[in-house]
Amino acid sequence: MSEFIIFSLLNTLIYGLLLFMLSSGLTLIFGLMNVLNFAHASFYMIGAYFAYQVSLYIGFIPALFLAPLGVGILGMIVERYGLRKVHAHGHVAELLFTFGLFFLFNEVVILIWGRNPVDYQIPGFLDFPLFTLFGADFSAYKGFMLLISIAMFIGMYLVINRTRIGLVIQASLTHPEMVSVLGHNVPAVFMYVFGAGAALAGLAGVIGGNFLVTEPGMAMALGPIVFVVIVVGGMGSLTGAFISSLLLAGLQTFAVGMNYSLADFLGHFGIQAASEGFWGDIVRIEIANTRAMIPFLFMIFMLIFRPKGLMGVREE
Amino acid sequence: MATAALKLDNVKKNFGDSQIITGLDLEVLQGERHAIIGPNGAGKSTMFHLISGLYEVSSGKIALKGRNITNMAPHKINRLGLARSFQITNIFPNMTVFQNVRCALLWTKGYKYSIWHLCDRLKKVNGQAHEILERIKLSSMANEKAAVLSYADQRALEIGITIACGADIIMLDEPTAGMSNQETTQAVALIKSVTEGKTLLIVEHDMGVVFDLADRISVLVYGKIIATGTPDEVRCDPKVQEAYLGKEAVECSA
Amino acid sequence: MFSVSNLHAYYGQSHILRGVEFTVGEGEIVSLLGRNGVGRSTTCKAIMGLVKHRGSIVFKGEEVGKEKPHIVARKGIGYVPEDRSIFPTLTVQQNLELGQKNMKKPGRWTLDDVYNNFPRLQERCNVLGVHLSGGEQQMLTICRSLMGDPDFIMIDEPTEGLAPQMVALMGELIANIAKSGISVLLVEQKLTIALAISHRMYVMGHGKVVFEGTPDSFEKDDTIRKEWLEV
Amino acid sequence: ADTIKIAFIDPLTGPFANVGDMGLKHFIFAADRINANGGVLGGKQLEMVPFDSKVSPKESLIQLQRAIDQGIQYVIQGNGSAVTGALMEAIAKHNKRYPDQQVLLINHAAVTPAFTEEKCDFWHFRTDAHVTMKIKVIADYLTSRPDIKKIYLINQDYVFGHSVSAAAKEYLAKMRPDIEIVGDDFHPIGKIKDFSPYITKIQSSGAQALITGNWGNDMTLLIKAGTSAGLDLEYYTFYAGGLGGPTAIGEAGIGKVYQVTEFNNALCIQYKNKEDEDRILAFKEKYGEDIFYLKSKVTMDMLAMAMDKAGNAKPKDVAYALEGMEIDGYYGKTIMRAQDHQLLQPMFMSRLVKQGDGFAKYDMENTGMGWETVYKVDAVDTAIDSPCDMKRP
Amino acid sequence: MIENTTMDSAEIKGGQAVQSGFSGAAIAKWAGIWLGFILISLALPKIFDSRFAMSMFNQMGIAIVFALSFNMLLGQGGLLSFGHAVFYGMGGFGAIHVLCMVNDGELRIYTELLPLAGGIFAAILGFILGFISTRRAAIPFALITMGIGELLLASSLLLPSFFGGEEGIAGDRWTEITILPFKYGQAIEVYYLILIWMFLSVAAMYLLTKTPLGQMANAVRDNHQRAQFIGYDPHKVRTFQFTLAAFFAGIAGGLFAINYEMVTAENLGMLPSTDILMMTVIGGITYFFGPILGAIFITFLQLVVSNITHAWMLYFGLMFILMVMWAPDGLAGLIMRHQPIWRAKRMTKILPSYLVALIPGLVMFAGVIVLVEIMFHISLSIDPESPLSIMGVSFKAQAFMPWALGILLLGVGGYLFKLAARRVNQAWKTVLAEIKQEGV
Ligand SMILES: Nc1ncnc2c1ncn2[C@@H]1O[C@H](COP(=O)(O)OP(=O)(O)OP(=O)(O)O)[C@@H](O)[C@H]1O
Ligand SMILES: Nc1ncnc2c1ncn2[C@@H]1O[C@H](COP(=O)(O)OP(=O)(O)OP(=O)(O)O)[C@@H](O)[C@H]1O
Ligand SMILES: CC(C)C[C@H](N)C(=O)O
Ligand SMILES: [Mg+2]
Ligand SMILES: [Mg+2]
Repeated sequence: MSEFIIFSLLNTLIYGLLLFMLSSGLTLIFGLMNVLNFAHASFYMIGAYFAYQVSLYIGFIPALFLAPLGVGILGMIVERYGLRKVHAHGHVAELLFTFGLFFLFNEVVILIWGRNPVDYQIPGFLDFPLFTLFGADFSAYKGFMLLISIAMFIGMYLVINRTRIGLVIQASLTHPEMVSVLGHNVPAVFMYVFGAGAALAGLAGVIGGNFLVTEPGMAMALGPIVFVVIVVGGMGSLTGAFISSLLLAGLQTFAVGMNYSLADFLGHFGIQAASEGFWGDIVRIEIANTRAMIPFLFMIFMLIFRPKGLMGVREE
Repeated sequence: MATAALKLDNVKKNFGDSQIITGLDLEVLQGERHAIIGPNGAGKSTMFHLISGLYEVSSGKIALKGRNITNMAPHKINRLGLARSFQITNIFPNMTVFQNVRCALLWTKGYKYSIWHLCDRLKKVNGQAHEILERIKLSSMANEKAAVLSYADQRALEIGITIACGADIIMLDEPTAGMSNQETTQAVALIKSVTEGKTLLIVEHDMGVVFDLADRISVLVYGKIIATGTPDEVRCDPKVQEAYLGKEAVECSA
Repeated sequence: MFSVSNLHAYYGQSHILRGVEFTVGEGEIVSLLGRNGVGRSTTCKAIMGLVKHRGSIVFKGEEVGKEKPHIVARKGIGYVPEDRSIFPTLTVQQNLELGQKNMKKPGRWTLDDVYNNFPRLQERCNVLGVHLSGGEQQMLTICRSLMGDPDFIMIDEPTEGLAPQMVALMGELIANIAKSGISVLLVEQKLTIALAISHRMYVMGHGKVVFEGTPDSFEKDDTIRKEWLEV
Repeated sequence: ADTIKIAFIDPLTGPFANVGDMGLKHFIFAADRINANGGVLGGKQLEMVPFDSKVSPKESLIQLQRAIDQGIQYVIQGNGSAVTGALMEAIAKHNKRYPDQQVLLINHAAVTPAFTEEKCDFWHFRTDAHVTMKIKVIADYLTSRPDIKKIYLINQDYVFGHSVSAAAKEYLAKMRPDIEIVGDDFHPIGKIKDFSPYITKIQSSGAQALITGNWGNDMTLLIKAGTSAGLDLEYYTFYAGGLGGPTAIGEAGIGKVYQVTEFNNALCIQYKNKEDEDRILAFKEKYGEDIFYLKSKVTMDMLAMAMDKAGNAKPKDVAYALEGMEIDGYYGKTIMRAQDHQLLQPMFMSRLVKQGDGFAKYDMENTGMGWETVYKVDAVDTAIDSPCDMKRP
Repeated sequence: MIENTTMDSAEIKGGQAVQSGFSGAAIAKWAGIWLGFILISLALPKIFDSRFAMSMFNQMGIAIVFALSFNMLLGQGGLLSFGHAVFYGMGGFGAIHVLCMVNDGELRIYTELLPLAGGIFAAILGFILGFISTRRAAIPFALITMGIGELLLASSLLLPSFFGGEEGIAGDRWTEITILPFKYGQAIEVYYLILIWMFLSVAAMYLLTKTPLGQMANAVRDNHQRAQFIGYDPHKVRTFQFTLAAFFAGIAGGLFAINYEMVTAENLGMLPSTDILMMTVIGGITYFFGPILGAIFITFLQLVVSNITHAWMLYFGLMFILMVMWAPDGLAGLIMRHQPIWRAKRMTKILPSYLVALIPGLVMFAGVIVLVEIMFHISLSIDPESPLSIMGVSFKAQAFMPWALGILLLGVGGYLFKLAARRVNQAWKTVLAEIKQEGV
């Protein structure tokens, strides 16, 4: 049992940090700019593919820098020539636009790299067990992921809290004209912030792509959950995102280990629960199988009863 | 004497630690035109929000025609016959001017959430809506989107929506703000006519308007009523002069 | 110092300004009058580059007609909109901070000056903009623009919603602003302070300037008032 | 010579695109060979028309509709029992309503037993050994592995996965009562990207081996997670040989990963079957990929023979012609059992080994690893009695 | 300002510009439109009688109802839902379960009434979920609905007795228990059934926009706070609107159940939800008939284009993005923009400029197609070496020429199109100016 708990904790840490890397960019784009950016997970995917491509030729380390850069530039282009135009039409339009992008990026990725997973491998020099617990390895790469995500957290924390960027964006959401009238170059700020957000997602892709699989489905797989992270953490709160990432990861990881069901529970009291039909299903649901539902339950309750999230700065 | 149209009884309101309304006692009589004046940030609008149910009171009691409405939901209060306007224009931007007014009529005319009636067929309602547009001089704009009206026209629409509710207690928060003297006089005339036989509670900074309209005036300073009385009494009250009217010269017959 | 000539502005297809011309001198207070809907606010917006417009706008001998709003602002033109445009999700303090163009070098107006002039704002400095009272918002929006240290400021409806003694105070403030060498374009409906403090005034009608003169010459001239201000 | 169109309804996009894509290549390859040898019914060509099922029953019905709208009367499908179930129902109804436009379904991989047992239907033929048959092979083999005492079951959460788990429990209880089943998990199909939580669970359960029917990425990711956590475990699979399997598993899987299939690329050496070796090479030559199925060839050959035997391409006649058909496969007799339309063919249990070991002349996906057959069962011995009593039109 | 109002971006948030008053002419006009609509749909199967056409029409009918119901939320209520398919799916399950009972002889219900069953089931659910989710609006609402959708989808595996797991629930619509003399074996019979339900629903939903509730839905969309002060409870308004939308979505689901005789959990997942979102937006949410256009247009593309090319998803994505960027109020918006010009009988003045733009437009499009198809063929076709054929011309994808050609077409077309676009703009300006002067 104790080993199960330790391993689960490690899994939680890794999965959680991956979630955080992915959502950190979104705290800028969704949390600050209020753009429900569906394409965010796509940037993550593209980051992974770029990294794969680059590392084919000049190795993983350059990829670590070039891929996010590329994605960032892509992000800026998207903002400059797409989002900016749509922004005027309001939130729904924006959201639809990013949604269309998500769609398009998926197709383009398939077009270029095909439908099958590409062979984006963990770099050899990080592919050795850092330490071994109860006969299972903790690879150096996981340690590496840990470092990167911590670095991301600190870096962003400084940027957001040491500059006025946050304020400018906040203000621009309600009165963009007024902000520009006060002498701030709103379009530029938005472009750079969006680019940065995309780049962060790209970085997450570089790190996560080879840890998991790099395939066209990867965006779809993680798309919704990152929104959950932001909402639960609280709009615009980096710390919130960090905490909720780990929280959700923990819930999901540990859930897998629990095969209890209502029936078992009732069993303790010698109650024979229905075993047939709808109610039968209900009582026989094992916690392990609710894994996929947990985050969304969490999000819904958050939105209804505590819309500002765990650490939220502003009411949504 | 009839029960007061509105009665505030030691109402308090604080936001976090800062107390904004520090014990309000106010009585507005049936059918009177009552004006609230006071320095900026005194709590006039807040008081409106409390009465109309937008904010919850921290303590105290509010009664509408003798009925306790403390912390009631705004729409419920409205249904009891209280309509208000807003200081910062608050209309339905993407609907036509006509629809703006018509919507305000629907509930009072008893159509509730009906899905059995077709608005365009409701002769009486549409008739009245047009009538109101006439009064606020927006007939020409009837089918424009409210969003494109000029600021002053939007203020007028604001009033239009408020009076359309057909309530017998009307609260207006700085209705003439942003109007030219000229329009102000028109607005005052309008307000006079539509509040005929109704109770009016109005916040204004334009003394001309206030003294012209009000039967009685209450002065609100830092969350307290410091004086209530007829225009003359109030005008001559030294407290009021230094607290509010400032050095605006006022000659007193007393 | 500042001059516009042959200024045209449009909303979509509707042609609002049809060749507005006027000038403002150094440290001068000039007010722009007119029936509402005539386009005074639009004039200000056009100058800031917020609405589609053409015509020449010269500031400190430099053509700024084509510039983007934030450039115009950086060149030293300030604008206080009639709807105040307080940033609702920011606190009073943050609102003011955003007014500042760069955190490094403070201009003629610092936070302290603002708070000294309007103690009320200091009391409320941590309240969100959305919660401010009408009057407080009015004070805030003006101070916010002053924080940007403009050489020329356009103020649209500054006295709206202010209590009488605040109105008087606002009058003094604007006068002081002018004395400190900042030129002012004042747009006011009710003429409560305009007549008192402005050096010259223009009256607009049909999207053009139809009268120019000093306050008293304007007071004398009823026909103008009748024709262009009243209905 | 005009052509006979055959709809191929399998995932061509989505998480299982690679599986469907691979299948399609196999069947086109088989069809081409038949066409090259003069086609069917004296010169008619067989044409494979791909449709994308997205492994979704709903989607596959839409695709079936499209196929029928194009006048197609033969459907080959296999990826996903859920899909097969839907198609069987739909086709049965359709054939009732449009007697002049009947459609025949040939299922090359969806191996939920029910389809040839209680749910069996005249319009459905299956050319792959079903779950119980495969599990029986595994259980048989395990009798020769007394060292294995604890087994973990992990499967996809749908009818197929459940049948694997059920069959495994039944047959292990029968043939190795001493084995303890230390876990029995189901996970959503095609959704899990990181299996480490499950691996952790398996790890702490102390299992020595696991049995899984997982396929596609669910299979590769499962084993990848396992090997990369470096846990010491034997994997008894249905589809480890499948696309990307060997690559994902890597060296760590050598000697640990088993599969039950009708084919592996060492057989042709072991049984000295030149013809099959040519087939392997030709496929590699054409698509640059390794061949995984024999059943694709068997399926197409039988279909072609049935058409010739029936003398026309009417699904009904062809179906009757197929019933009880026997051929001599590369590795033994192969029979289409008339009672339930279940194909009986030799099955092999093979283990992942270094290229060159034993008969592993050819490797997989250039990984330097190939297969070594550890256990063979002849067609007749794979047979399991079926409760099916079929209504024939 | 006409142009200004139709082009006004704010309208993406919705806002019917309903003229008040029912002039005789207006009635005649509407009657005309409806009648035409009905006649066409009745005639359709006579003109196109291929099975393919049949199944396409059936899907269109269903999509129309679904899309309109979605627009009750987005267009009229300003509520962007990412979980509207929940009610589509649940309606389907409601209907299919009833159908199963009928099949098992536990119940006798006319096949024609199944959609109603679906609608009611969905409405009940809609009321409950609506009550919860409409406590918030805008993005929180969007996320809540998304959450609910994902939640139900995930739970589908856990409740096989209701959702039937991955396989879903299947039934047999051929029940012999019918009002009309149909068996509903054949697609054509189903077509007429769908047709009837479609017209009932469309009419109902159209009239709903004009009822007090419909109007207040708009009001709440625009300014929920003010709505409170004219006596309405925004939460109630939204809840009712939501429930009604769910009801019609349920009917659509019921029709789906009849058409495919099987419903799976994916019917209520994120994908159908977003599909309908796209359809509706492309059709245009600002006008009532927008979603209808969208449903017809997209369904058509989905079926026809996907038959011609495998890259169609790509084209779809491209088109969607272009629409969102350049035509925020959708096809309907594009059409209605011309209304003033049409009224002023000035179409002749802009059509030429359109023609001028059309040609380079097509060239550019051709360029895109060539390139996309080539790439798709190379990276995704079973056998890249085999020749690729576009519009009859077949060639080797690896060759240099096609590439060059594609790029050339794209470049030249694009450049000319830019010029042409300017001309179109100019034409518009002048025409509108003219109209303004005459105050038409
Ligand atoms: N939600 C809130 N949170 C914190 N402070 C608030 C809130 N609402 C109002 N206030 C404060 O309460 C005080 C009174 O506000 P109110 O709007 O009632 O003033 P007012 O009398 O209407 O002034 P004005 O005449 O300028 O409109 C102001 O100082 C304002 O900052
Ligand atoms: N966003 C807009 N779209 C279309 N027309 C507008 C818009 N804003 C203003 N207008 C029109 O432009 C004209 C001038 O507006 P403006 O706000 O400049 O008037 P004004 O002189 O400032 O009067 P006031 O401020 O007292 O309303 C008005 O007729 C108004 O209807
Ligand atoms: C393609 C096969 C792996 C499908 C799987 N055997 C099933 O029955 O669902
Ligand atoms: Mg106020
Ligand atoms: Mg103005």
